[in-house]
Amino acid sequence: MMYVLLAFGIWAAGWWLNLRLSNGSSAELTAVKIAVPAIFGLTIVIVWELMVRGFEVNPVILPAPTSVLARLADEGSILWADFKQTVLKGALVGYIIGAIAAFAVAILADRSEFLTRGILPVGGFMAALPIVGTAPILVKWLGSDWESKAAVVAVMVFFPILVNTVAGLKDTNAMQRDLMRTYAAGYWPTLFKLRLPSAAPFIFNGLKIGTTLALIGAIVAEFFGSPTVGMGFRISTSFGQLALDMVWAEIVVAALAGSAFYGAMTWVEKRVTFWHPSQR
Amino acid sequence: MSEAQSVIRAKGLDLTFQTNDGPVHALKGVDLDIKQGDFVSFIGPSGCGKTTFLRVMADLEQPTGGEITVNGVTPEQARKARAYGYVFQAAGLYPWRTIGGNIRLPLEIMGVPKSEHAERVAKVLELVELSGFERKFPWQLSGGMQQRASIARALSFDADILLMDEPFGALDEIVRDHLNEQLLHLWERTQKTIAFVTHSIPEAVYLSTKIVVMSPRPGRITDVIESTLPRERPLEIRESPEFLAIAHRVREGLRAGHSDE
Amino acid sequence: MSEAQSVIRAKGLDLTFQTNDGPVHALKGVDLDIKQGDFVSFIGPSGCGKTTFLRVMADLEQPTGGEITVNGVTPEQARKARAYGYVFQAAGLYPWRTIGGNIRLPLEIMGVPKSEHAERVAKVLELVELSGFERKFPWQLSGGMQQRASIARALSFDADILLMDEPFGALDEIVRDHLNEQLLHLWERTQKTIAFVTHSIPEAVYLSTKIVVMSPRPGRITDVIESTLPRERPLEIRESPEFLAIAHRVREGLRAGHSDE
Amino acid sequence: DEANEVTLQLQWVTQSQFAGYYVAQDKGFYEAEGLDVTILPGGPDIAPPQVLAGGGADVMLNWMPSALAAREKGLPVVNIAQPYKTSGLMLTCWKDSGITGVEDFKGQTIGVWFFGNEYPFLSWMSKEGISTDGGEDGVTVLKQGFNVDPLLQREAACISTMTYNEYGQVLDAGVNPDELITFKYEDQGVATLEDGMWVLEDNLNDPVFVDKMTRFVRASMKGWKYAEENAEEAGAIIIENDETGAQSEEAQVRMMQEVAKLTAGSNGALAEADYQRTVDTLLAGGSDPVITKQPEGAWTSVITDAALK
Amino acid sequence: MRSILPVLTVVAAILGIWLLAVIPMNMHLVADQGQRDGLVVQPETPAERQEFSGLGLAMRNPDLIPLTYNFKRPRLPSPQQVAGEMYDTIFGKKITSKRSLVYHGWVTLAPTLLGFVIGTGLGILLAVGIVYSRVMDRSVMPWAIVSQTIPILALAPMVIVVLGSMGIQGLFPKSLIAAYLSFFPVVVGMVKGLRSPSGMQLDLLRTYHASNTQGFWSLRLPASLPYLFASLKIGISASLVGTIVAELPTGARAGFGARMLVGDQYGQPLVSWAALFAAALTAAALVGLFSAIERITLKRMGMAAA
Ligand SMILES: Nc1ncnc2c1ncn2[C@@H]1O[C@H](COP(=O)(O)OP(=O)(O)OP(=O)(O)O)[C@@H](O)[C@H]1O
Ligand SMILES: Nc1ncnc2c1ncn2[C@@H]1O[C@H](COP(=O)(O)OP(=O)(O)OP(=O)(O)O)[C@@H](O)[C@H]1O
Ligand SMILES: Cc1ncc(C[n+]2csc(CCO)c2C)c(N)n1
Ligand SMILES: [Mg+2]
Ligand SMILES: [Mg+2]
Repeated sequence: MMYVLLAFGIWAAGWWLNLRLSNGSSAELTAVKIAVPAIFGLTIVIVWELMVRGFEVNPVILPAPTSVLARLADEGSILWADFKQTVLKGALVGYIIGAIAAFAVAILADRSEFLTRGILPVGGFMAALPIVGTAPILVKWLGSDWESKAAVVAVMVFFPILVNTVAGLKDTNAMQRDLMRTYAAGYWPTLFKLRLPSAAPFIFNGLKIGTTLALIGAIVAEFFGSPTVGMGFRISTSFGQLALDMVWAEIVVAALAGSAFYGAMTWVEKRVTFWHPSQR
Repeated sequence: MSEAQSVIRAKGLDLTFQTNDGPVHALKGVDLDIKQGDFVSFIGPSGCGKTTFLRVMADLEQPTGGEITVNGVTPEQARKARAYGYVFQAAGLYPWRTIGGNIRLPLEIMGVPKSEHAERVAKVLELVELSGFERKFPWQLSGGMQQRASIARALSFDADILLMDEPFGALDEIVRDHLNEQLLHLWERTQKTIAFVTHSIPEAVYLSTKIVVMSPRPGRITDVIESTLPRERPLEIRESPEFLAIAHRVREGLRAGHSDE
Repeated sequence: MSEAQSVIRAKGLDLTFQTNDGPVHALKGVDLDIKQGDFVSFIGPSGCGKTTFLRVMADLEQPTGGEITVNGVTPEQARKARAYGYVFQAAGLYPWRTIGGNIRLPLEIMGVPKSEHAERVAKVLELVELSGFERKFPWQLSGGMQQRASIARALSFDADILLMDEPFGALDEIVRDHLNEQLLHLWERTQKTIAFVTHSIPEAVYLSTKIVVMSPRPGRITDVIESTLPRERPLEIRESPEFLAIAHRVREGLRAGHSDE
Repeated sequence: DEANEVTLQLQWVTQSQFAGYYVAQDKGFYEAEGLDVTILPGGPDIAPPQVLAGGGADVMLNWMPSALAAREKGLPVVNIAQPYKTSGLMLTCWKDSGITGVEDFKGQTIGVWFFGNEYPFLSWMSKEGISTDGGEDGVTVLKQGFNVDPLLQREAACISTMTYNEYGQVLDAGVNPDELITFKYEDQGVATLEDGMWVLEDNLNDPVFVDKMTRFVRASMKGWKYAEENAEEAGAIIIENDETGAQSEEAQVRMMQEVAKLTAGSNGALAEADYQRTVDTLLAGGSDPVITKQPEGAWTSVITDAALK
Repeated sequence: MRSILPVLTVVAAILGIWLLAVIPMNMHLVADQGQRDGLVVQPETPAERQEFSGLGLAMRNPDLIPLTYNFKRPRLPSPQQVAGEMYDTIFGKKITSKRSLVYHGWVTLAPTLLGFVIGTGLGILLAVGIVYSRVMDRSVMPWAIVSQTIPILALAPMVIVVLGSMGIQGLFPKSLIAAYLSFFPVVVGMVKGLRSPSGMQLDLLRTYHASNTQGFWSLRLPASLPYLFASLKIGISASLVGTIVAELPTGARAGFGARMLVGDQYGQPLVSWAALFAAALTAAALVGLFSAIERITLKRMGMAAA
């Protein structure tokens, strides 16, 4: 009971602190902008810890954050190996293949209205194929190692990037296009000097959606066959062994990697589309 | 007529847009002859076809009837020969390029040797009084400066014809006065042929050697006024009786065109 | 001075925006007194603080120094008392409401009884000559008509003060002339106090009883010109010597403010 | 009501592997004991011990290695009955891979089920002294999905199969039995007990629960014995209970016939010798044993004693 | 309507590629089977055949090619096999039958819709909170993004056990997973939408001294509708994927997810492929439905033609 009360207390305190911070005079400082979500996250973790202790939750159902932390600290080399297998091989390679394929198809589709009209709905249909159905097929075709994971990821990220790129390529206004026409510019100069740059904000939108999909795809695909390494393998195996602290340690790594990937893409976006009003 | 050469010559020009609400006669039976070195303004109420006419000259729109030549050839051939620079109503600079980068854009596309770029950019920036802003991005400049940069962009490849569609429409009167003065200087110095669309009577009168008054539905030319003002025009000329007389004639022409709505 | 009441009174008004590039003095030491029934125009180059001043009157911006009262109370109290109607540069009609629906919007928000809505909408639509367009959506109207609808919206709840920020900036000259005429009629009939921002010298001179010339960096008032024109003003008055004299004075005032850039 | 309601968590989807329970349900054996039984099918991501711990089921089916490991993890589960006497687990290999005996596994790729089902394999390899980390002298282990494709596609030389299920599927795919060579865990002396009934230790202090389980085990065993003798009917009952509608009756009847061979030797009571062999195998796990010490109180004969009286 | 011909063209192209791919994809299996059935196959042993690509094998055994289109356990089923299976299970069975895809479609659809309603509701509430409260904006938004990096398939079993321990079973756990996947696009879209009114539109309401509530109903909500619809279309298909994912750890009983799993496990690729396509068709139908509602609503609001 003590723990539960304490949990409520901490929750209230965290919220109050955040209220003060975000409505206070220093609200615009970068440090505060980082502190507010950090406090929010920390509150959740502490409340979780206290709840687990207070209600004596069985660790095979929900482990305490401290034991997850201990796993993170102890199993560094396993986590790193899994990270390399799943993120650096499966997710990243798949992401790059998917993105390149999406650009290629987008540019192809963009050359004719007819193709665009045909490819987008069909692409949408493909994107609706659920991963639990496609992953076993791709594992069957490409084997259990990371290649099939990369393929699953490529399939998953393909559509959001395609749609956004196609939309972006259409985004130039008539005046910008007419300007190119007055220069008697051909297709490729127009593409590289006008349409791709102006499509960049859209493309990054697709690329950012892709980052979280890539990680999830790579992990989930490992459920359907994998070598004995990888984050999805570890999650499923540890879960079967009721080592839930290890499962959560992998989930934390996944969330960190996903957020870092997303953050990195946001950073690149800021650098590349610095000119867009949303970035100024 | 014999001395100066015809640069743009339209004969019975027609253009009908097919829209969902039926055909729109944007241009009907338009005849016009623009000579080398002319500064021609087009004025008229909204929808009278000023933009359309300019776009036909630029081969951005295909006429549905009549004839038009630019530099003696079809507009398409002229466009491919990069015979003109076009300035749009909004500056339309590419926001991801610096001012210098924007001005270099046509040079890159037209394959002007890299070695000449710097010099040309510097020259046109000076013409529009923007030296020193080469490395700024468009949004770091005021609206008037952006518009001047877009004029510099149209000048950079040194076409003989300048087509300008309400280039100063979005600017305030003071800045506009100033740009008008500069444009006149530029025109005098470079001897370019300029076709200029505007909504402002004083602007049209102040700038032009020839004012074309247009009227809508169908879009047509209702009056062509040859200016009697000297080429040398201080801003004060706008308060002279001669200026006011021309302005009055333009206003009358406009009102006549408007009344049949 | 004793007869007409002060409606807006500013004394030493200051407003500084804190931006990433340092502070911007949008208004500095602004003094002004607007009387009941005045038609006051604000003119000046871009960035001189016209909009900011109007927004301060409307309590959309907080001054950082000095004093201002609207109807004798603070702008906030005046806003809460719904003392004014505000017309923005663009019509800004809500696209998902019909013209009638847009005009009803303030009535709904202010809790005007439903039973009065129809009558009021009809009345203001007639004032701006848009009767019959009540059920159209904004995009079915031309730009000029939309702008009139937005004026009708500001009139519907019958506030005594009308604040208008370049309401006709986006329209062509002919339509603009027409709306100017109508606005004058409306002002005469309703005896409202109007504060009107514009970039156009003829517009300012044609409409106003008082012209406030402003200058930027810092934003301040450089001249206040009381118009000697009669209240009754046909469009032709714009070619009268008296009109041109006032216009000249405004232009001079503007140029003076501009030169120190 | 509480005293007569039983929820059973299976460890896989509805199939003849669990025929005894479905038959008992269908034939009214549970009803006759006054029980109201709910059977929860499993799936690839269901860990029956966790469901038990969360209170989602009263009794679970589990392989003994997995259950004992859970016990060491701090989840006190106790075996109350063991309808499967012999293990049905085996490795099925392509003959043309050159494998003739266990020593030939070196350098090969082998498919293994994880999710708590990897323990028997790991124990076996450690007993043989074969590394499972790949390389020339070890085997490369593949986490096997839910189908036999790794073998059919020749991604692996061997895969894990159950005598009653996956092996049949390999044959169904058209493979001739003499193209294959199989290694039954039973024959290798590394057999571990499968598909026992397990409950939470605490519950056994509750006489009402014990009574309920006694009746449950009695009825379930009746179901098992009926199923063994009536494979056709059992297969049909499974098909009736399969909500996916994707199973074929023929396959389920065949599965029942195979399963019958494994359950035949058991009346439900756990034989201590089998238990001890399982524990010893698991403890022998070399550097990475599945369990580290002799489990205490991991099974009880209280229920079966009462049920079989 | 104008899209029909282009779509058909692209579909035809894909079918063409698919038809061609069937040959090399299935060739090895067909060759193995052919040999067992006593046909003459080049080269003669499976191990030797592994040296060849599917295409190479097809060239050496052209007479086996037709067999690749009708193989019982194909790696890649032929389009006509999938179509046949779908036809059988959609039209050929009573819709109450466990063998009917319509039945399984409903099993999947019900939690999808419930989850979608929950997710959308939560998403909208969260978006409103984020737009109106700075603390919410600052503290919740980053975590909403992080939440999407968590592999749900890994979490789903635990969620289901926890819910099960609270006695919640059946439809609801699946719906919860579906809701988890659909709330995010709705939050993102609605935050964008609710913030889409321009400064001028907001200022207008300020000059009327409108309350927050009035501002919400008269401006922010209507302005956000186009964004809402865009999010709903993403959300509904995410919701469907969520349900299908959740169908494995809830005890793969019925529904598209269970069909895919069981089809895969028992060597019936056609069952899996048919369920897979049926799921995508369902998603497409749901998205189509929302597009239609969107068109009608926006048209009524006078926004479609703008
Ligand atoms: N692409 C088009 N399709 C259909 N109608 C068009 C198109 N472009 C212009 N029009 C119509 O043609 C007529 C002339 O248009 P144009 O833009 O040339 O007028 P304008 O004189 O430039 O007007 P403004 O002063 O408003 O710029 C108008 O009625 C316009 O609606
Ligand atoms: N919200 C703001 N934050 C920072 N600076 C602002 C803000 N609003 C206006 N300014 C600055 O204050 C100055 C005055 O702006 P204001 O909009 O009042 O000018 P204006 O006279 O209305 O110009 P225009 O004719 O272009 O509308 C300008 O320098 C402008 O950049
Ligand atoms: C994820 C997962 N993988 C393997 C098994 C092991 N298993 C236990 S019974 C059974 C069925 C055999 O036909 C299988 C495969 C499992 N339960 N879950
Ligand atoms: Mg135009
Ligand atoms: Mg302004």
